Amino acid sequence: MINSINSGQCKEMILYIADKIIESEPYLTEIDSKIGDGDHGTGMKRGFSAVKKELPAYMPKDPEDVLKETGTILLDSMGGASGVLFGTVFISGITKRRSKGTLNLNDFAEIFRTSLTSLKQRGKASVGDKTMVDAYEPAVIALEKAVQEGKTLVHGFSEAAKAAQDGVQYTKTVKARFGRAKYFGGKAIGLQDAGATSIWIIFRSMSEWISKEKEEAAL
Amino acid sequence: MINSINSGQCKEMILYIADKIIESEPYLTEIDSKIGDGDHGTGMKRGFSAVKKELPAYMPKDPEDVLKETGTILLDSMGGASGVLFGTVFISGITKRRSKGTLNLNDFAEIFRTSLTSLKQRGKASVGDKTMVDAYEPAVIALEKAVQEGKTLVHGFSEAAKAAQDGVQYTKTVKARFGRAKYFGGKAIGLQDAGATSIWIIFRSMSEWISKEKEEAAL
Amino acid sequence: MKKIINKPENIVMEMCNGMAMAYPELEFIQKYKIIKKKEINRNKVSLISGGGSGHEPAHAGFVGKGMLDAAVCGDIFASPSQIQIYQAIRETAGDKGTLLIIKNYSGDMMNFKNAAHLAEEDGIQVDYIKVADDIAVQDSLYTVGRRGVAGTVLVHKIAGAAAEQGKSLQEVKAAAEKAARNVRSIGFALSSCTVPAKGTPTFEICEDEMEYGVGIHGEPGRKREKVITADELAQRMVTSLLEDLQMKQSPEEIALLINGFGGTPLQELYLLNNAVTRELFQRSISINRIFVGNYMTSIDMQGASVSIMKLDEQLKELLSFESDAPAFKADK
Amino acid sequence: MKKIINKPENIVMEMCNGMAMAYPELEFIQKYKIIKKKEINRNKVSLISGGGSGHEPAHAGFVGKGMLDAAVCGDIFASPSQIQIYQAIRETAGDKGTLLIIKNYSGDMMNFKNAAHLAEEDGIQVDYIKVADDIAVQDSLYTVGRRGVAGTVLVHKIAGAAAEQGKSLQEVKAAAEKAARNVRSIGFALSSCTVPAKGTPTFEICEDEMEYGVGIHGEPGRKREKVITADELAQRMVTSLLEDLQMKQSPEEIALLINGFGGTPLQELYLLNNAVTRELFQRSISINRIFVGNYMTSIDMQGASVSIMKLDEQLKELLSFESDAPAFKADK
Ligand SMILES: Nc1ncnc2c1ncn2[C@@H]1O[C@H](COP(=O)(O)OP(=O)(O)O)[C@@H](O)[C@H]1O
Ligand SMILES: Nc1ncnc2c1ncn2[C@@H]1O[C@H](COP(=O)(O)OP(=O)(O)O)[C@@H](O)[C@H]1O
Ligand SMILES: [Mg+2]
Ligand SMILES: [Mg+2]
Ligand SMILES: [Mg+2]
Ligand SMILES: [Mg+2]
Repeated sequence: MINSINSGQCKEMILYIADKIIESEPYLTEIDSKIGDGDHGTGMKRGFSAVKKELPAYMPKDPEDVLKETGTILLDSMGGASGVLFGTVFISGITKRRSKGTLNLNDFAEIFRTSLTSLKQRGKASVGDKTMVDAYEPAVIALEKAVQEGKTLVHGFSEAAKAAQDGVQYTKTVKARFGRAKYFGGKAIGLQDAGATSIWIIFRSMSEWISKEKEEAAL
Repeated sequence: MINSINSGQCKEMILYIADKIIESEPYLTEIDSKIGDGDHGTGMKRGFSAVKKELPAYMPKDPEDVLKETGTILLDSMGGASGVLFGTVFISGITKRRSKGTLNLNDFAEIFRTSLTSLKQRGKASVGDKTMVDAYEPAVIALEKAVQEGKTLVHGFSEAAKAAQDGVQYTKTVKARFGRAKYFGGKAIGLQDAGATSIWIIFRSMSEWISKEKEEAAL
Repeated sequence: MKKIINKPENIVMEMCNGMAMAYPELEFIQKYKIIKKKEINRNKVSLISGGGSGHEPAHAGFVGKGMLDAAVCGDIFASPSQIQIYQAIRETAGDKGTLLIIKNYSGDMMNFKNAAHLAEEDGIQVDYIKVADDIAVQDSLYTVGRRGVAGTVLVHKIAGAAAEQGKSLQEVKAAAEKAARNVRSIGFALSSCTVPAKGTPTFEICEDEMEYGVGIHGEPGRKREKVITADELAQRMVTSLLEDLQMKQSPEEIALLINGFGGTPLQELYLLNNAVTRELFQRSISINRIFVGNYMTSIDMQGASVSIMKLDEQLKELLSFESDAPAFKADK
Repeated sequence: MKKIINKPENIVMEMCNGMAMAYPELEFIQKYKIIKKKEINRNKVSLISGGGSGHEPAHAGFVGKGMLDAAVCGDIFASPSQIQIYQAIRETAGDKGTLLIIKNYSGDMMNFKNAAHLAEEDGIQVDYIKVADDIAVQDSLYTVGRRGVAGTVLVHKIAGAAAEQGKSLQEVKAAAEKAARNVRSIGFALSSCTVPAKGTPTFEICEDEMEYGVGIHGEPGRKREKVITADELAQRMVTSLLEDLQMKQSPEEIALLINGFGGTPLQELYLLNNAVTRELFQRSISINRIFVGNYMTSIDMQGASVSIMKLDEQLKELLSFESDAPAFKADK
């Protein structure tokens, strides 16, 4: 049973996320077509396809390096606001850390809390604005709660994935800030946010990969 | 009972035509909207409004002068192919004539035959092409027949108006040449030609004016 | 019908006035709807074109140094009257005579020719040339013979350069005729134009259809068919144009005009240019100059046309002459 | 969706390539979707702009003498990535530093600023200015603060002229900032754009409605309302713009930009210009220069925007400086 991951595992985990995001392209496209401009799926796919292409050959010193490289690839390949935002998710929690060589639940909670703060500063969005923040903030809180309660890595990410999923559901209940709701008025209600959905897929994938790795480790 | 008209009468007759064409603008617009580009009514109205404005002050030497001036005003104010074509109707029969000071049925037949020939040369259309020629040619033939049969001016124009009306009906039965029918295919059948309708209104108005004048002369 | 207008009947007047406001070097003579250069150079052949409105920037946007001296504006899709054209001839007449450049449409041909006769009676030397570059159809709704379309703009350019060089009327006419003889165009529509007076589309077209070979008044083309890709369009258009020009894998140079019909954005015109130039390169045809934009529109129609002009040394030289009309600025 | 395209995902690449084909003075760096001048003048401040594609000719059409040195092209309606912009900075860097001109959108601001930091780490002197000229809304779908729209083109012109004159980075930035501070825009849409990736219109709009204050990505404006006449539109837009510029019956001079959104023909833009200039004259405001055309489009959206820039002597001088970009040719 793994309670921390090293740089090789981190690479594998990210590549697993990449597969899941790429698979979800049509789903994300559909969601963004309903309330946005329909390009979120192709943007995420472009970003994580670049990750799949470039990350395998990358030689990280530590798992933090893997996250940073992932963010950089997203930043460079996705474009748009979401390129920066998803890049931020992976990069901004890393920049001021000194690595221990592995990441445990507490490390992940710290990293994602820092990047969440950064994301909110950059994008100026808070919970309730119908953005990825609605999924990301609850996921981070779930990680922190699991740390406090002394839970395992597996448990922590499973809770975070659930919290992100609830966050996606929550985006259905709110109108968008920044005027997006204007076109949709009441119709925005019932529609979920594309960026939040991607965050959920990311956390769900991390949770899946960790529990799979756990099983394998337990063999 | 008048059997010929002088220049003053000719002016009044033309102004009567002008009123009738102007009145018919919505009708002509509707027809041209169904199978053309919808501008025939406004074009004819523009032309004959100019006639109403400019002809009254014009001092003709003879009735031929009136027709020529009318055609010139149409030519100058209408624009488009139809400006030239309707200008031709009034001008081209005149250019090589020496006036007798009045116009009888034979004169009208000669004038309109000449302008018909000119019109067909210029526009390259023949009967059956779903153009104004389909109304104009039968009207001219009716005038000529009335001359041959020694009929009165009133009778001649009444026959010509009827023939023009039949010509309009005939345009409903043919497809347009010059590709116009392409869009309409079978749908062109049943729709009448706008220019032919104008020719009919012109002959009907001349007929009406002449028989009114006859009544007044008979008082 | 949704348009930025006041009343349909005032469009041409307000539009011409708006043009003259934007370009202080142009003058708008309201009475005859003539747009002319403010300062006429009397020592060169005067050039006049025009026709129905609805093809903006044609032709008023091509009035300027190295192009036209005046454009005569008819009603939407209706030739100007002979008197308008006659007045334009008078207003711009210089010492070297006047050349009229006429797109082949019945109304235009009749009115321009009549105007030429009227002006000749005043002692002005006037000649004309006819442009009939559209290979789509032979006779058409408004023409005997081929229609005159976007290729006319390149003819303006060639004639304008020749005139600017101080050539005689005969020489300018010869250059313009050579240009007209060597240019071919073909277009397609994805949507119909809407003539403001009518207020509804000129033709119906399904969501997956195009009109291949459409005219610039929304006249029928060769065929109503399913929409195809930009690459397929380019392949077909280039093939037909070169065939009609009898150019096959030749080392000759051409000028290329990718023309939008008014409702199609530049994005798609550039993309079409990419496809068309690739087709030409595959056939080893070298391109001397490319123009991409809205030059000869059909009100708000979506679609585009491709024009190819075969060049010899003279045409190349004239094409690269400076021009400074609002809608056609070219450097030496 | 009917467009002249091959596959939606290839539009930007094919379009940029088609642009580079049309203008031999431009070079297209495929890998980073950069359109730049073939020859960079290293003795002047380099100017870079860009943003999402779909606004053609913006910004690639404004690359040329007296305007930009490079334009960085993102996907349709999506900012280019920081690495694209960083590469553009590197490719065009000269001895006098680089100024980035950014339309105020979250994605653009973040990516351009990041790129500036990356380039600074390489020792390149980079600064940026933000254009936020759209008075329609404060915060919006994609922005914090006002959106940057068509006024950006006039900022390019001013900055381009200042750079061409050999001014320092600080001076060019000051001129560009002055331009940005003095320009305001407002637009309206008669139809929605259709983003190719989505394939259906971004918003629904009834046959008798317009979106007043619309953004250049089809973002909501101030109000969905009934279509009004060109004269009424002009009256409203001019009033709001002058109010926001705090200009009332003043003797100040302005520059005017009538910008089409891509699906509206020139005919209507000229007509709108007629209405707008009349409104301005009624308020005794004198117009130094007018630009009418498609400058900052929203793919195929029907509609237009009006931009007014208040001019002082310096801005007037810079505005009348020669520029030779494909989509912005101005003589001295
Ligand atoms: N300012 C912001 N802060 C946080 N998230 C944002 C912000 N703006 C957009 N997003 C997220 O980005 C998603 C849209 O991404 P995408 O479709 O790729 O970009 P765009 O909106 O530019 O088309 C939204 O669903 C939202 O979750
Ligand atoms: N070549 C021609 N010969 C004779 N009549 C013609 C010809 N072309 C058009 N017409 C007539 O002109 C009419 C159309 O006139 P109008 O609508 O004013 O002009 P346009 O067709 O240019 O819009 C047609 O209905 C037809 O009768
Ligand atoms: Mg999106
Ligand atoms: Mg008509
Ligand atoms: Mg017409
Ligand atoms: Mg987007």
